[in-house]
Amino acid sequence: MHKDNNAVRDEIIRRSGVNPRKCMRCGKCSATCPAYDEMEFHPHQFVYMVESGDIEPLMNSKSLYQCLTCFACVDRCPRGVEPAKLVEAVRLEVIRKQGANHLKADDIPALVTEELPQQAIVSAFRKYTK
Amino acid sequence: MQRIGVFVCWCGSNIAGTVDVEAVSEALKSEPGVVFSTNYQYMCSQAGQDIIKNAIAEHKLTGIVVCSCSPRMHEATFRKTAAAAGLNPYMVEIANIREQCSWIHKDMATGTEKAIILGKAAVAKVNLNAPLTPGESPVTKRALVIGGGIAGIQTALDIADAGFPVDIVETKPTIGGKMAQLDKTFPTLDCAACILTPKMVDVAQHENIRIFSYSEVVEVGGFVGNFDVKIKKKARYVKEDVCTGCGICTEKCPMKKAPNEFNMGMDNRPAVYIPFAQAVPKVATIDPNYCNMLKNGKCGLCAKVCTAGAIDYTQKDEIIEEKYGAIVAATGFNPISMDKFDEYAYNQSKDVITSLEFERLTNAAGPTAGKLLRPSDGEHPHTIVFVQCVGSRCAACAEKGKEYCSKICCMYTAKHAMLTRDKYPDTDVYVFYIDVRTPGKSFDEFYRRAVEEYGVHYIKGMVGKVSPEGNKLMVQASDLLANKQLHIEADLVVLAAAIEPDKSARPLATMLTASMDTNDFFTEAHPKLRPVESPTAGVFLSGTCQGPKDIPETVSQASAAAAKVIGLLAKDKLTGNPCVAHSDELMCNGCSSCERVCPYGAITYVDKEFRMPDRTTAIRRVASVNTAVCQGCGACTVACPSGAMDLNGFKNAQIMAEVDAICK
Amino acid sequence: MQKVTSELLVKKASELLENGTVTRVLGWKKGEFSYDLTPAVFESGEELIKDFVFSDFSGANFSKYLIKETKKADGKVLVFLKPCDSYSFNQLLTEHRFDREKVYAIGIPCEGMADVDKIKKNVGDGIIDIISDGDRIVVKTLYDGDKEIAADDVKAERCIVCKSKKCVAYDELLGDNGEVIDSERFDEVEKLEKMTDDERFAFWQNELSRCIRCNACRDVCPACTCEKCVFDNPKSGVENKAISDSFEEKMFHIIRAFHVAGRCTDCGECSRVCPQGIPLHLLNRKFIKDINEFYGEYQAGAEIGSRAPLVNYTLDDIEPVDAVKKGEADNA
Amino acid sequence: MQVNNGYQPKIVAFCCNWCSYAGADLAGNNRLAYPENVKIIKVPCSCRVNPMFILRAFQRGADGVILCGCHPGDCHYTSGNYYTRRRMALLFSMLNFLGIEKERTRVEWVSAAEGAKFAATMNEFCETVAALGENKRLEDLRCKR
Amino acid sequence: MRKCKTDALDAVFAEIAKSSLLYIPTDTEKGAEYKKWSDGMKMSNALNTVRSPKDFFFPQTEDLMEFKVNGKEIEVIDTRSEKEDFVVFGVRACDVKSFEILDRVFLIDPCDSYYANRREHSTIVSVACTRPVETCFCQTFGIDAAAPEGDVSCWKTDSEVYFKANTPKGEALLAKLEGITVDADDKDVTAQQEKTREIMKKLPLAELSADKFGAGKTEEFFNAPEWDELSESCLGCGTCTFVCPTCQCYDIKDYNTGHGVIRFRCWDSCMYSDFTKMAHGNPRLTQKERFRQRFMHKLVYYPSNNDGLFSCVGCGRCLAKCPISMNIVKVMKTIGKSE
Repeated sequence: MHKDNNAVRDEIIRRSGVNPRKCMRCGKCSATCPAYDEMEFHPHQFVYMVESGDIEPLMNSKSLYQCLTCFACVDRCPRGVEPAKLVEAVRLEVIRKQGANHLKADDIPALVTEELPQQAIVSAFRKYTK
Repeated sequence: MQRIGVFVCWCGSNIAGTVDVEAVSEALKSEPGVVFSTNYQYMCSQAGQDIIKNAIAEHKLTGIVVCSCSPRMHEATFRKTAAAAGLNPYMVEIANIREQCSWIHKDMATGTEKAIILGKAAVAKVNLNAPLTPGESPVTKRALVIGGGIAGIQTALDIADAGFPVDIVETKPTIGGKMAQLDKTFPTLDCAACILTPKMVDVAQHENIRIFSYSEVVEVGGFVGNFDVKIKKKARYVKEDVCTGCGICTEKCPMKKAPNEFNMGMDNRPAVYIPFAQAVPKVATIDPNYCNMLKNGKCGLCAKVCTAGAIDYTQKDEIIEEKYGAIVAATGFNPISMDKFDEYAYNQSKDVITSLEFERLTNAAGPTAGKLLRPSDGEHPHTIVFVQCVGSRCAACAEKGKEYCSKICCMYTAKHAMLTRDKYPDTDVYVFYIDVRTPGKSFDEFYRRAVEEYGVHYIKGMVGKVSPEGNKLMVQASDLLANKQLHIEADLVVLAAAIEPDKSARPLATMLTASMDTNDFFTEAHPKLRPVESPTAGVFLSGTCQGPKDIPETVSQASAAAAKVIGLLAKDKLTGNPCVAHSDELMCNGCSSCERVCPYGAITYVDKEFRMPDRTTAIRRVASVNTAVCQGCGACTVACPSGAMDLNGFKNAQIMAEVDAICK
Repeated sequence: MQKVTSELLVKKASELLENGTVTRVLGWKKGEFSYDLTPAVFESGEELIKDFVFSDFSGANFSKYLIKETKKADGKVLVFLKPCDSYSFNQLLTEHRFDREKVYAIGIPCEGMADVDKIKKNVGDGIIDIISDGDRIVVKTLYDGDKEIAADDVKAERCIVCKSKKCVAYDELLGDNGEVIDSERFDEVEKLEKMTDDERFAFWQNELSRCIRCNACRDVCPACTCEKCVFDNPKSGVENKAISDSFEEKMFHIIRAFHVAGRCTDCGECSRVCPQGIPLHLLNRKFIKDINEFYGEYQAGAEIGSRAPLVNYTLDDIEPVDAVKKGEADNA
Repeated sequence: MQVNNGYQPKIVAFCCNWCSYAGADLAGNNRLAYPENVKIIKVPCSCRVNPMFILRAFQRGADGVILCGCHPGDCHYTSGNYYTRRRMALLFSMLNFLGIEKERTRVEWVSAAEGAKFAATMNEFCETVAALGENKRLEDLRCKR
Repeated sequence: MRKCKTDALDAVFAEIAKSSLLYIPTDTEKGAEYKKWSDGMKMSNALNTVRSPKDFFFPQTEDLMEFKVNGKEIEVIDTRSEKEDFVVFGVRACDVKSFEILDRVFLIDPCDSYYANRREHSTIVSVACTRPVETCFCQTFGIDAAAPEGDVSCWKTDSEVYFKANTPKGEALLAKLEGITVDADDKDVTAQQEKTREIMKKLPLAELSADKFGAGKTEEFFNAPEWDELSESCLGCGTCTFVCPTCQCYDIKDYNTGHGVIRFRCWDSCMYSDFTKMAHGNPRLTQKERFRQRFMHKLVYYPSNNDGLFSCVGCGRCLAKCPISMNIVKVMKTIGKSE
């Protein structure tokens, strides 16, 4: 397992407040998921992959956006793992990564012109400085 | 002032090798209270013990200190020696100068110095010792077994066979418990009734056993060997000693709409009923919630048809008081409620049932006479889905279900699946599992047979949702190994509901001052070494009230509990440990702190009249320790802020004297 | 300024005496000056009218007096309970220290008590009279005439960080019941926790070295109701009367705080009565803070019969070594 | 054990009868050395140890006090050590609050099988206390005359 | 009479400290306290100290002797330390009077040599009050706050400090200060005294009289029914006793150190339940009896044995410090009125 993966994993765990180690691999989340068939990675895999730091494939997978955030898995998980919150945390990871590639918060002031609406500046900060 | 003798043992060279024993006995001579001090090669030998005995007599010793090996080795020996010389055995203290001194130090000077300090500490303690006499209490030679399931039955039979009278208290109208409701038993597939009912008959016929059915324990007082118990015999409106169990009343009763508990409510029974054919006692009971006569005085048919004249509508609850020497809790279990598990549609469809209901459905004496028929339409189900771990192994934060593994579900589900496939080979049987847990003799073989010989589909995964559609149940589940979501059109879904202790256990534990864990299972005195005893002396545990277990385990524990009870009842008198807590009533303020930390319920409160400083009298609430129950842990002594509670043999003053001697 | 007046309480008490509900009344009795009220037992309406006072100086907590008073005679005792007193009342009932049947309790709202030492500091010496007027206090002085100060400026420390305006025990309530307050009462404890060991030691050494072992803190404490205190009992082995070489007073205050840990309702009487001004309540609050952090929020006396944290446990309680570390981590 | 200038730390170890005292015996049986500075006082259960005993030890000249009991869940009396754990967590935190070095007090769970752990614990505890030096903050000068 | 500028007080302290220890009241966060003078320490302007100065002669705890045990031998060791000369500066009139009350207990035969030793080595410099407060009632016991006694009496005006020696010890002290002080008339002092006495008359407790009490009044007051209500709320703590400058009761106890025994004495309070506990028990079993003892002692028993001198100096400490605000003034008013 790569060290960087651990850093990303820890960040996702911190952000989501989910402890994937609580999972007992019963698969009830996947059993309960209404979007299962659309997904490449299913909810139980999601939990397992975050636990093992295998996050890159998740970030690149469309599965991330096929989760309806219906929270059925959160409701029914007998261990209180809350898979949907992990999905959301990985989504945020993607957003932030993209943000970093695209523009750094520090770069913004230089780009600010008088014509630029205030709101745009605020939302840029909001987006890129999470 | 004590007259103390000090006896320093060489233990051959074990002690003398690194401790100058001569110097130790010399140094201790000048300690306060010491009038005699000597050393000898082997204090524990006959000759060594004679030295002690002679010195006790010659120097009129009131206490002795033996500087030797660990008290765990020879404290008992030297106490006996002292007793033989007429000295109270609790006037003996051991200074451990072998294990905790000579064996761990290499240098003679170091070892000697430490041995002297350890000796001084022991002398300081003996100076404050007082003779102690173990308390004695008589034993009532009768046992009470609470719960009449297989656990209670086995315990009662074993105790009764040993010649002691036993009473069984059972809340239901019959004994038999859960086992009576089962169809077959794993892994041998014996018919449950075939092996249980003979035992029930044995109980009924045993001269040493009394059965209080339809009764409950309402009050427990006293302590080990001397419990005072009040039992409420609920009115069953039938004279037990007159009823012949012929069953005519149950046939004639016009009110037949009461849900039949024995069949898990899957059919109905009359208001006057006998739970099942082999019930013990085989006596009818009138259910006051359904009987028209009792509700509004209209009917009375059963009384008319009863040739024995056993019906008595005026019967009242009756309180029976009895004394017991030992109490066995055997309160058993129940499946948990499925209310919090909406996803399985248990409350929406009659065809989603629990495993215990399935037992009744397959039982020849059940509502379908043993034919496996769907509760909704009486059709034969062709696809059956079994779901494991329903409510077991749930994290506490999930706020439903239980954290523990219910232990029996894997095996009974394998049994159900196998029997179904055996009787109805045209049925598809799916079992969804998280893990299959089969530790036990012939258990895994049994499970493998279900898979390999009977073709049960075991799927690693869980059912997420059951939706009734028409007369079908749409089961959505995961197959983790195939990494697929499955959609199965099932006719019947069977839930392996977690088991939980019976609701009566908690109030009973309070009455018994027996401790419970957070799941309301009784706590054992020691999880490994005393698994059938409660920490409360004289209270024993049998069966699932202590934790989930199957029938063979339950029976083993039942017999083990019986053996413990027999051991207790065989004694004429109980000798206590004299190192028990005692409360100085003049200082006690009755705050209840000690009572709350006592693991044995040994502390009670009494209102006593005291002379107040102003020469008036006042009633004060003070703690009183039952020395027969106290085990001498000392938790109460620290909980007590006023120091009213102290521990014999380890008094505050004694321990502080040791501290002082060591820190000097 | 208190919202309920002496007159109202006197009227209430007189009625209850008259109709036989109670036979005596525990109340604050007028003193020489306006601030030196003494707890007293009143037996008639006349006595009440003459001497009963409820003011900003009615700080004394009567709960402990009930132990003695309820045993004295038949009939009920009327007691007025300010919100903080009511917690002590419940705690004493939890510990079976008096017979609830012999008490008629009236819950009264409290706007916080004044600290006469603070007034003296504010206006100087020679106080002839103190008149409360809304949120202002007028002090008549010997040397500087009338001085007006804000009531809030001279509020007792314990009232500034009042934990609850809610009466948790009463037979009858005058006015509306208040709420439990999320106060900043642990700030001082936290400040100490953030110090180094050496600083903390120096702080307490300085404070405790002033102790004169008068036992006022213990004797006023509603949790200290032992028939005989270990420190008064020669048989206990720790009895001591003296301050000596800086150990005995530490022993006394540590053990006293430990004995009331989980039972102390944080009424603050100990610090109020200390003639040497030692902030003893900080010891108790440290225990309360630790208990809250280690074992979950617990307020002694909030309900009758609750199980105090030291006579309770869970299977996964914090280990002592981690408990001490936790205090440290918070410092960082 | 001797640290600079012949300073010998005094250590009092309260051991419960059922686990830790037996653990100490086992250390002896296996000849596992630990400093002679440690003197053991046997108590039936760690819950018998009153905070007053600990303060008393410091008053009388102890430099460190350690409590040993059965592991949580293994108490001979089922719950004694749970009470110990709470009491000592609060007491030690309070001592620390008063500025008394937290390393001077300790609770360690030692089973009857853990002779090696007992010896190792005592070695380590002694070293820690020796490094702190003499107990000055809870001393009673009268006892040092 | 001698005087110096107020500014010169530091020099006065420095001069005194050259030849003896010097204690002055100084302000702390928790009120004024006597402290050993060191350079730069300022004298408090507070009316009085929180603790009374009785500690100088009758400390709260004091070792009397020590026993060493060697085997079965016992050695007795005298632990008394020779006292250095010391000066207590700034004692108020009431507290100065308290020393006389203590002397009458400790110095009569058999003389308490520990106490006597300290008295002999002490010089008391009193200071007159100018701003008495509401709790003051020294005048009830005939004490003039404007004219304090002591080895040296001293008056502080706005700009100057006046000294008058009353005893040879005082003269010796003033002699040492000759270089700093100059001769003075008593004009300013008299003016200050008159002003102070006027204020005294206006104090709330100015009318309080002890006339009804005194020697031989035991019968009159012992069975007064008022004792019940007065003592009702007494907590039985020792605050009043320990802040009182005249309370002189003590207990002698042995402390086993492990190496020997230290015999020490420490303050005791008649309010404590084990006060004067003897083999047979305790002579005063209820708080009422203990409470009554304290006030009867101050107002009746002590005067009976000491030429009518009351054992209270009206310093007002107990009025300020009693947790329940019960005090000798309330007792005198209640009990006195009943007759």
